[in-house]
Amino acid sequence: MMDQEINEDSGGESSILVWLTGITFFAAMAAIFLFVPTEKTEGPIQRIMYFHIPSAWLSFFAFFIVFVSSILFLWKKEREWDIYANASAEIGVIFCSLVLITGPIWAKPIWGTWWVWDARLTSTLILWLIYVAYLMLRAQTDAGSMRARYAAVLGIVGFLNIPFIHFSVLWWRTFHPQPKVISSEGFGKGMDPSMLATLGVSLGAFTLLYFLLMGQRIRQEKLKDEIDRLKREKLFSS
Amino acid sequence: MDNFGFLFAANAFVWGGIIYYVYTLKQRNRELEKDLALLKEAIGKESR
Amino acid sequence: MNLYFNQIAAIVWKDFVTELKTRELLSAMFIFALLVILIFIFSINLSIVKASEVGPGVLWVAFLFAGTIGLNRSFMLEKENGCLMGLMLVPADRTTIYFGKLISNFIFLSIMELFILPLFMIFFNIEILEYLGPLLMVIFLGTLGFCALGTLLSSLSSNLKTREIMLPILLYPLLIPIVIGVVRMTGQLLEGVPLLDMMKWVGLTASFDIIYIGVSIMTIDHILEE
Amino acid sequence: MEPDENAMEVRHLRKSFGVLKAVDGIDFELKQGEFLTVFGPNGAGKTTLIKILCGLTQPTSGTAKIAGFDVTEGNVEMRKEIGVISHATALYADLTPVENLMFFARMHGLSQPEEKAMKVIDEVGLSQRRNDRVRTFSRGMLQRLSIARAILHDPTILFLDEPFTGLDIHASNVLKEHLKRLHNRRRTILMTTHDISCGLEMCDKVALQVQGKFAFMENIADVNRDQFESMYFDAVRDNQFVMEIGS
Repeated sequence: MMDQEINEDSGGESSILVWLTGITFFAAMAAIFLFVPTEKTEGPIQRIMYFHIPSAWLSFFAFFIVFVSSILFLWKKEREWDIYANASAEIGVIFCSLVLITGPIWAKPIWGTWWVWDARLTSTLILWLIYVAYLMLRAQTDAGSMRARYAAVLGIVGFLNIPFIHFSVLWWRTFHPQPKVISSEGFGKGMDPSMLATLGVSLGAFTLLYFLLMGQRIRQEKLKDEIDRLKREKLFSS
Repeated sequence: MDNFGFLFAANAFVWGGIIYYVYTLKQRNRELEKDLALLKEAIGKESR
Repeated sequence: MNLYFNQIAAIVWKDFVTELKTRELLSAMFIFALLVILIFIFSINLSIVKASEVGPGVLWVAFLFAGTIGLNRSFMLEKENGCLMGLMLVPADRTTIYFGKLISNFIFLSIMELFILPLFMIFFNIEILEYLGPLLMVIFLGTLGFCALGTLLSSLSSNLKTREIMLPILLYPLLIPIVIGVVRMTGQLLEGVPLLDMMKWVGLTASFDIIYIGVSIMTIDHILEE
Repeated sequence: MEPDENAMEVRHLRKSFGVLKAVDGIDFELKQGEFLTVFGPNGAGKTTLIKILCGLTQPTSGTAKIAGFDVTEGNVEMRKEIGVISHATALYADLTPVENLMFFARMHGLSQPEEKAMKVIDEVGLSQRRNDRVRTFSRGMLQRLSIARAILHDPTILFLDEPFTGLDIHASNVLKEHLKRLHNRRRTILMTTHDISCGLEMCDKVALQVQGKFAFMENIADVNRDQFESMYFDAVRDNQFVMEIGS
C-alpha cells in the first residue's frame, strides 16, 4: 500500500509541480535580469533582493510549518507529522542560510560593511541558530518516538521564541544610531509596479520550489521507512 | 555603482545552494531506490 | 492539592539534602562564575571602557554559564541509577517533577548569584547597594526565565548521549531575548534609571517567564516518557 | 479492587513507531496472586511490555488494565497499586537508605514516611547500614534496597525486569526469598528473566516472548521443562542470527 503511494508521488502530480516550478523560475529569472529596471541609487546589486526576500519568506514559512506539524505530532502521535516537521526544518535552514549569505553581499557595497547588528539581520541569525540546533538534536538521537517527541517540543518552543526575539532585538538597537534598514515600508515606498510584479513572480517561484522540495524529502523519509520495514520482514521470515 | 561582482557572487551562492541541495536529494533518492529494489529482489527470491 | 505541593516540596527537599552532603553544585557554580568574571576582566581594559557599561553583560554571562553547569548536574543526578524512572513511577503528576526541579534549580542559582553580587561590586567598582531592590527584581525575572526553559530543555537533553554539549546549543539561542532584556535593564539600573521607565523590558521578560512555564507544563508529559 | 477481578488484563497490545515493533499484539490476563515469568531473547520487547504496563510509555494500540485501571489514561491512581524493580535501582546515590525511602514515601503521599521507611529497611535486612550513603553499597545491597523501595507503599502488583542480572548467589537467594514471601502474600507478580531455573522455580505461568509476540504461554503445571528449555534456546539462537544480520 505504502509502495503504491510512493510510486504515485513520483508520477503525475509531482511532475506537473516540477514543470510549474521550472516555468515560474524561468519567468522570474527573465523578469529579474531582463524586464525589471535597474534601481537608481543602489545599482544592479539591488536585484539580489528578488532572491533575498523570497528566501526569507520561505524560511519563515518553513519554520511555521515545523511549528504546526510539531503541535499536530504531539497531539496525534503519527509519524507523518514528524516527517513533515523534519523535512520543513531542513529546507527552512537551507533558505535561512541563503538569506544570511545574500544579506551581507548586498550590505557590503550599499552599507559599506558586511554585517550590521541590525534588528532584522540579528533575528534571522538567531532563528538560524535555533533551527540548526533542532536539526542537530534530530541527528544526535536514534530514530524512534523519543526523537520525534523531543524534536516536536523544540519545534514548538523555538517558534514561540520568535516574537520575543523580534521585540528584544528591535528595542535593543533603538538605543544606537540606526543604519539604513531594509524595512518593508522603506523598500516599498520607492517601488515601481514592475519591481513589485517581479518580486511577486519570484515569491511564487520560491514557494513552488518549497513544495517541490518538501515532496521529495517526504518521499525520501517514507522510502527509508519502507526499506526498514522490508529489512525487518526479511530478517524475521528467515 | 559598479557592483556586478557582488550580484554575481550572490547569484552564485543562491543557485549553487539550491542546485547542490537538489543534487544531494537526487543522490539520496537514487541510493534509497536502489536499496529498495535490492531488498525486494531478495525477498522475491526467498518466497519462491 | 495538598499532596501536589507536598510532592514538589519532597523533590526540593531531596535536592537540598543531596547538596548539603556533597556540596558539589554550589561550589562548582560559584567558582565557575567567578572565573568567568575574572577572565572578562583580564580581556577588557577597565581604564578605557566604562565599568557600568560592560559590567552587566559580564555578570549575566557568568550567571548563564554557571547556571548551565547547575542544570546539567541537576539532571545528571536524576539519570544516575535511573532515578528519573523511579520518579515517574510514583503516583504524582509529571508537572510535579518539573516544578520540583525548577524550584530547586532556581534556589541554587539564586544563592550562587547572591554570593557573586558583592564580588561583582568590588571587582568592577560599581555601587549597587542603592539600586539593590530593583536589581534583585531583575535578577529574579532573569533567573526564573533561565530556569523555566533550562529545566525543560535539560530534562530533554539528559536523555541524549551528548548531553553536556547539546544543552547549551539548544538553550542559548532561545535565551537571547531574555539575556538582551536583563542586561539592558541591569545596565540602565546602574546608570540610575528607575525600573518604572523600563516597563516594556519588564513586560518582555515576565511574559517570557510565564509563556515558557506554561509551555513546559503542556509539553513535559511528552518529554518524561520512556 | 474486587477479589475476582483480573489483576492484569492485556488485549491486543501493540507498540510500534514507524516500522519498529517492540510489542506486536500481546494478549493475556493474570488473576490476583498469580506469578507470570516472561522469557525471551534480547530485543524481544520484554522491557517495553513492562514499561507499557506500568504506564511509563504509551501503547500504539490495544488496551491494558492494571488493577482495574486503564494504562492508556496515564492514571495516577494506578501507580499506587504497582511496584517496579528493574536493573536500574532508582536510588539516589548520595542519600542514605532512610532518606531515599522517606523521599519515595513522601512522593507516594504516605503518612509517617520515616516509620514506613525504617520498617521496610528492616524487612530487607539493611537496618545496620541505614545511615550510610547508598553510593557505598554493593550490587546485592542496592537490589535489596530497590526491593524496599518497590514495596514501600505495599503495592498489589509487582513488575520485575531482569532482577537477577548482576547479583551474586547470596543476593539472588535473598531476592528469591522475598519474591516467595510476596507471592505467598498474594501479590500479583510479572517477572522477566534470562535465568531458567530461577524463572521456572516460583511462577504459576510461563510465557516466551519473541519479536514482540507471546510465542508461548502456559500454566507451569502443563509445561515440560526440557521441552520449554530447548524452545527457549532455539528462540535465542534465531534471534542472535537475526541481530547479526541486522547490524
